[in-house]
Amino acid sequence: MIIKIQKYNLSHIFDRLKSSHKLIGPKIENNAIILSEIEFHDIPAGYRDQQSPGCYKLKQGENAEVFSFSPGPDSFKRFLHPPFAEIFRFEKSKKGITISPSNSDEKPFAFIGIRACDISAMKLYDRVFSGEHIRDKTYESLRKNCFIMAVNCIYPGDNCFCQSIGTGPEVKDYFDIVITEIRDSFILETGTVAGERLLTGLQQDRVNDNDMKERNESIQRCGKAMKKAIKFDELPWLIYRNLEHPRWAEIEKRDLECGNCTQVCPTCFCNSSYDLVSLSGVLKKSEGLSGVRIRAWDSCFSKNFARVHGGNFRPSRKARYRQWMSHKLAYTFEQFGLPGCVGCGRCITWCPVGIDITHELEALRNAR
Amino acid sequence: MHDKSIPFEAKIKWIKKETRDTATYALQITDKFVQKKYKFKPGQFNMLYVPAIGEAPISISSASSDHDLMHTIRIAGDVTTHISSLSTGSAIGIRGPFGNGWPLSEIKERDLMIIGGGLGIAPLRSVIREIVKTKDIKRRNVLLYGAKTPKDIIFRDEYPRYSSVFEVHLTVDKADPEEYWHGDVGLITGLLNKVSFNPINTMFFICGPEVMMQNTVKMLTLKNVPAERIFISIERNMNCGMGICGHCFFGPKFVCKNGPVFRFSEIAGFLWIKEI
Amino acid sequence: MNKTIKINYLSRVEGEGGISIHMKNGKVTKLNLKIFEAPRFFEAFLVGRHFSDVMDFTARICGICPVAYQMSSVHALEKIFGVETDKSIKALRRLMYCGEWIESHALHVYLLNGPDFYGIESAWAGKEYLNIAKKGLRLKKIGNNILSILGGRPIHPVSVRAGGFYKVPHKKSLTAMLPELKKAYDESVSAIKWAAGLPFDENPLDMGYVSLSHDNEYPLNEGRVISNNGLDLTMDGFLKKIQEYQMEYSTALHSGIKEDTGVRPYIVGPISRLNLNHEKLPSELRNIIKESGVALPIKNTQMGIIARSVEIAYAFNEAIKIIEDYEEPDKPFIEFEPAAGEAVWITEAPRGILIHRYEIDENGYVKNCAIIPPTSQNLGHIEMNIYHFLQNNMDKPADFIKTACERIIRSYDPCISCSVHVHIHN
Amino acid sequence: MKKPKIGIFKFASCDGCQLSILNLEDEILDFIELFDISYFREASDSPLKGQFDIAIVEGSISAERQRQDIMDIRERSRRLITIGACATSGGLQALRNLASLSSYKQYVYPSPDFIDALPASTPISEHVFVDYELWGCPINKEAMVETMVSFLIGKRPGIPKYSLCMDCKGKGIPCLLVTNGEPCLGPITKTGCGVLCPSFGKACYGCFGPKEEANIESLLKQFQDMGLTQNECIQLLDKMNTYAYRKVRLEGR
Ligand SMILES: Cc1cc2nc3c(=O)[nH]c(=O)nc-3n(C[C@H](O)[C@H](O)[C@H](O)COP(=O)(O)OP(=O)(O)OC[C@H]3O[C@@H](n4cnc5c(N)ncnc54)[C@H](O)[C@@H]3O)c2cc1C
Ligand code: SF4
Ligand code: SF4
Ligand code: SF4
Repeated sequence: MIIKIQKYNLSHIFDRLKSSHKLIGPKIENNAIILSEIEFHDIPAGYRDQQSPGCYKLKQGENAEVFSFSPGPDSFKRFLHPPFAEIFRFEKSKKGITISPSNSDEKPFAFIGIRACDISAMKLYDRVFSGEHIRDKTYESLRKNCFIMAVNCIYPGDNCFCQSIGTGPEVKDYFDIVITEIRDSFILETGTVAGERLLTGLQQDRVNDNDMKERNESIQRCGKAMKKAIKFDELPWLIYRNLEHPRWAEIEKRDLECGNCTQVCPTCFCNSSYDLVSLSGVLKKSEGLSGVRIRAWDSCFSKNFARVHGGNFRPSRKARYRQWMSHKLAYTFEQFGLPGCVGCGRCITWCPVGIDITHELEALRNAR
Repeated sequence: MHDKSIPFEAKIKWIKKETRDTATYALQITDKFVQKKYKFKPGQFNMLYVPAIGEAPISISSASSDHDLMHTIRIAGDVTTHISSLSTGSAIGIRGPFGNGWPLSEIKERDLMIIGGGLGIAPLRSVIREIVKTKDIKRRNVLLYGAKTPKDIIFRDEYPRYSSVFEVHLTVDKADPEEYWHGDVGLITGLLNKVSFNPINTMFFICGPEVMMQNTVKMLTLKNVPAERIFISIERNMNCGMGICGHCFFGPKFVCKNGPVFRFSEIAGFLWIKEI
Repeated sequence: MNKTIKINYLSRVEGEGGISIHMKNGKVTKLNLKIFEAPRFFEAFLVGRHFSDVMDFTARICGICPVAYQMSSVHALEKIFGVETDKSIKALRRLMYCGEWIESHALHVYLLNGPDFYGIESAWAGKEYLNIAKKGLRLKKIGNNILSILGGRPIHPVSVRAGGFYKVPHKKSLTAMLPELKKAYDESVSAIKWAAGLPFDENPLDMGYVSLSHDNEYPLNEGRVISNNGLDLTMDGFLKKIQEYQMEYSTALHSGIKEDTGVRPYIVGPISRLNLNHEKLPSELRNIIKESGVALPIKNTQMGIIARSVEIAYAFNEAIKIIEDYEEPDKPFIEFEPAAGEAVWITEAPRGILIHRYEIDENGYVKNCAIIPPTSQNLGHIEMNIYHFLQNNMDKPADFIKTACERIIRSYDPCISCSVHVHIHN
Repeated sequence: MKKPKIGIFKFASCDGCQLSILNLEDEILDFIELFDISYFREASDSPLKGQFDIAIVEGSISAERQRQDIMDIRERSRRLITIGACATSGGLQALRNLASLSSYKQYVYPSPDFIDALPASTPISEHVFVDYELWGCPINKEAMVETMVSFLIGKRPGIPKYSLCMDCKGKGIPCLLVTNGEPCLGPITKTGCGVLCPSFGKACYGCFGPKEEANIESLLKQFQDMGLTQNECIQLLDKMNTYAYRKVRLEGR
């Protein structure tokens, strides 16, 4: 179903969705667009962001469009793969071990304004956390019944390159509703029955061919306007050929290893689990113990990430950077059949020293 | 599908000391239902869990036809130290089985050479016992095993039994002056030089320290063994065991999910790359 | 008759100190309150630093009253730069100080000083006392919570800056505290009676009380310096009126009020504040004090525990008022240009007035600074107090004297770490 | 099982880290239940005697007397844990290591000769072997709990050594460095505080000391590109953990 609505009408959709879902969408906080639980008026309508490697500036928009901004540091990842999640509680006593899985019974999320790149990342997440062989309950319970209200980008961010990977700017599948902004209206397309149900009975206009033409053109224009690109068809071989390129040693000098790139990356999923016991969890009398098992975000940039008893598989910084970039641009295809880099440009913008994955890839091509 | 992120309980049935820092633990899964459903293949591993301390990936060292589920564990760090302090009847957590296991279907028509180094023999024992049980002697079965010193030989009392089905060759890096040793002395690669085999018709299952595997594979390749016939079991840091934590990457492979057993030809390009 | 009394290491006080006393023929021949806490030279390395570091640095002088350091320094800097903060910022700072008073006083009353009255060595040494200690911990925790909301953490909070705060809390997060604050207030009011009912030794002493005084509030961040001997000075004026001096046995400087005959010790802190400002307390608290049979002015320093208990209740009361009236400011801080200049500022730390003086150069870097913490102002007074006690108790057994001296010292809640960072300004 | 005996000791410091133990509030009673606090000057009268299972040490060594004491304490203790920036990296007072002691003494004291002070304020690990170091100015009380629990149950404390940024991102705080051009030390500083400063819109000033393998030079170069002077850059590092940051820089060379 394809319909056209007046822009303000979107707030009615919000109202409808609110009863069943937690609305997660863009909002301004501390001079950047983050994601949080929002109301309709929180959407930073008309804002534009200027991004360059290691730099992000939000500009109060003169733009007429509501969704004129591009993604900030946040993504759906914080919600579906929380930075800190309790997996289970345990209790150990003389008798044995009791494990009680932790469940949350919160409302499912509705992701408002999610872009094509992040949808691609979400597809990957679905394969990582609930693929053929594994079902991760923690992820699945959060992912279940999510509603996806996507937006087609009509302006690229300054560091975006989804066009060259083919992950954007158009949202092609995996959505309940996708919004495209044309002049004073939104074109809404539904991808699921849930999407259709949400729109039935809404005040709407007919969509004509001109509207669709405008829709397509503005998305195309956006794709063409992207300033960055990678040569996607050369991957993964370009990386495999150059695993011992001197460039890695050069990056090592600049790389802070702060992990910002992995944390903002919507496809980075790495994590570590550990047990947490408080003082009161040490039960002196019964010689028992109780506590929780936590899963927290981690990253291949942490030195302990590849640590084993008595050694470390990646002791040098250059190996850790190489691991990151290789995973993004090469390994993921083999692992999940999907690109590990969706071209959102976040790692470029949010790297404090502005290391640019597209430049580094170019540098690898060059002779040693 | 069972949620493999939640451990279930098992109790230690018996413990057998193998060497000064290694012991074999037989486990009995507490829940009857889980026990029945629990099936594994040789070469797979479990995540053993000591509550409040953590988890460690440990290969299953028994055969699926064995009565007990066994793990042979060497003290390395926090988790393994705590396991070593447990006694019969103690409870432990298990998640698993994980990993792919040894490709038993591929050895049907071929000879088999098993090469183990140190504790690397643990996941291989599973295959050995399976073959010994079935008395499959149509093919030639060879077992090469190397340990640091005679005292470090794991399953030392079991090799005489295996020799009914396997040609068993043991070697130690260094003979121990205190102990009578009549076997070989030297690296496993030296042993490999002494044993003849048909390079075209033999399958190789290898597990041991990474350098040992690298050198063994190098030598086999020099002896014209096709890369497709060599399988090695790789060790990496593991946290989840099921491909969602990212700790165990070996190039594009998840050791926990795509491995730990790899066909050499699949990973040849990565084996020599430093810090991969 | 000769008697030597030595306490090598004072316990249940903050920091490292001891005392050594010598008496001969009915006379005290030596009385050294030794402060051997290693000097940390704060004033020296503050020189050359940018003014924005000052709040973070001076906080590190004391982990128990970091807010006091931040308050004295931030006000001094704002005075130099001519920044006038708005009403809600002032209120928040006051609220922060309330948090610190609660936290610091509760620590002293229930964990450090309280055990003295029960004859035990620590707050967890006796089953009976444990419940009292628990109450103290509960109150202290609420004080810490206030600090955490406003500054991220109770020790060395991070939010204070010249011109205001880095970030101010939403009204919601403050009002969420109201129920527990009200409960704590009730509890702290009844604790005044408990404190007043503790057994005190007779040791009345006429003292020179010094504190800030403000026209319409119990003093915290603003006011003039007054005393019961008729002193009424501006902050600058007071700094000129005192003299600092070094004793051979102490890494902390002493100070006293300059008089024609020499320098006279004085006391700062809860007793002085209460004695000089009790009519600024809400009437409910004034009544409680009366009902509890506490005669003002308090003349026995052991009764400092009462004054602290009153101030805990006051701080809860004030915190509730501030939160109820709070309106979020438009901006968390006022922009300004740093300028060269110098200023003195004094605020009421839990232990008494804390004097900061800074000289800033035209680029905003510290040229000179002086910090006079309350404890070093009290040191002379403590010695005088002990001297007075010894004269009346010379014949008592050494152990008795020892315990009594330690209790006298502890009753000041001395903060020795603070006291060793002083800098002679004149 | 007998309760492990604990001693809590103080050297040159602000007392804040010891106070963090008393600030456990809800858990302090469990603490007392599980451990025998046999020496804790700040909170108890009991004298120093015997051996300790764990010595918890706050403060830096900055006087000869303290140098003697720490050796004594080490000899009496099975494990020694340092708490806080002072004990682990010399503290804010290590700033004086950069100047001459006599000039500092003169600046502060009219009769400098009475003052016993070593020429430098140094971390405990410069004097005796330290089993475990807890960073922070002040330490984080959860980390304290984790360390003590780890001791009780026999494991390595699970306290991360990676950058503050990792947790800053986890909290969803937009980076101050990238959005506002603030010189934030997050990328080279160990996490542990709970991301306090960035959550207040203030640049991290390094309470928890350098992260594992901090690449300080690269960040400073970025700061200089942003317009900071050399002196401003140095002053950013010269705070509570000056000694540790300087050491990393020297060793990096
Ligand atoms: C597939 C596979 C099969 C194996 N089979 C066997 C077997 O049959 N028998 C056997 O004895 N061993 C086996 N191992 C090796 C065994 O897993 C390790 O010896 C074991 O993990 C050691 O665990 P530990 O807790 O005792 O050691 P530790 O070194 O204390 O801990 C191991 C893990 O804890 C984490 N860790 C430790 N320290 C830190 C730190 N400071 N910061 C962050 N994280 C940290 C790391 O993730 C590390 O992997 C196998 C390994 C693999 C991968
Ligand atoms: S290995 Fe590194 S690049 Fe890959 S998902 Fe994990 S953190 Fe991201
Ligand atoms: S590290 Fe900081 S908080 Fe801890 S004692 Fe030192 S100055 Fe105080
Ligand atoms: S604000 Fe500071 S700590 Fe946070 S991500 Fe940026 S640089 Fe890192």
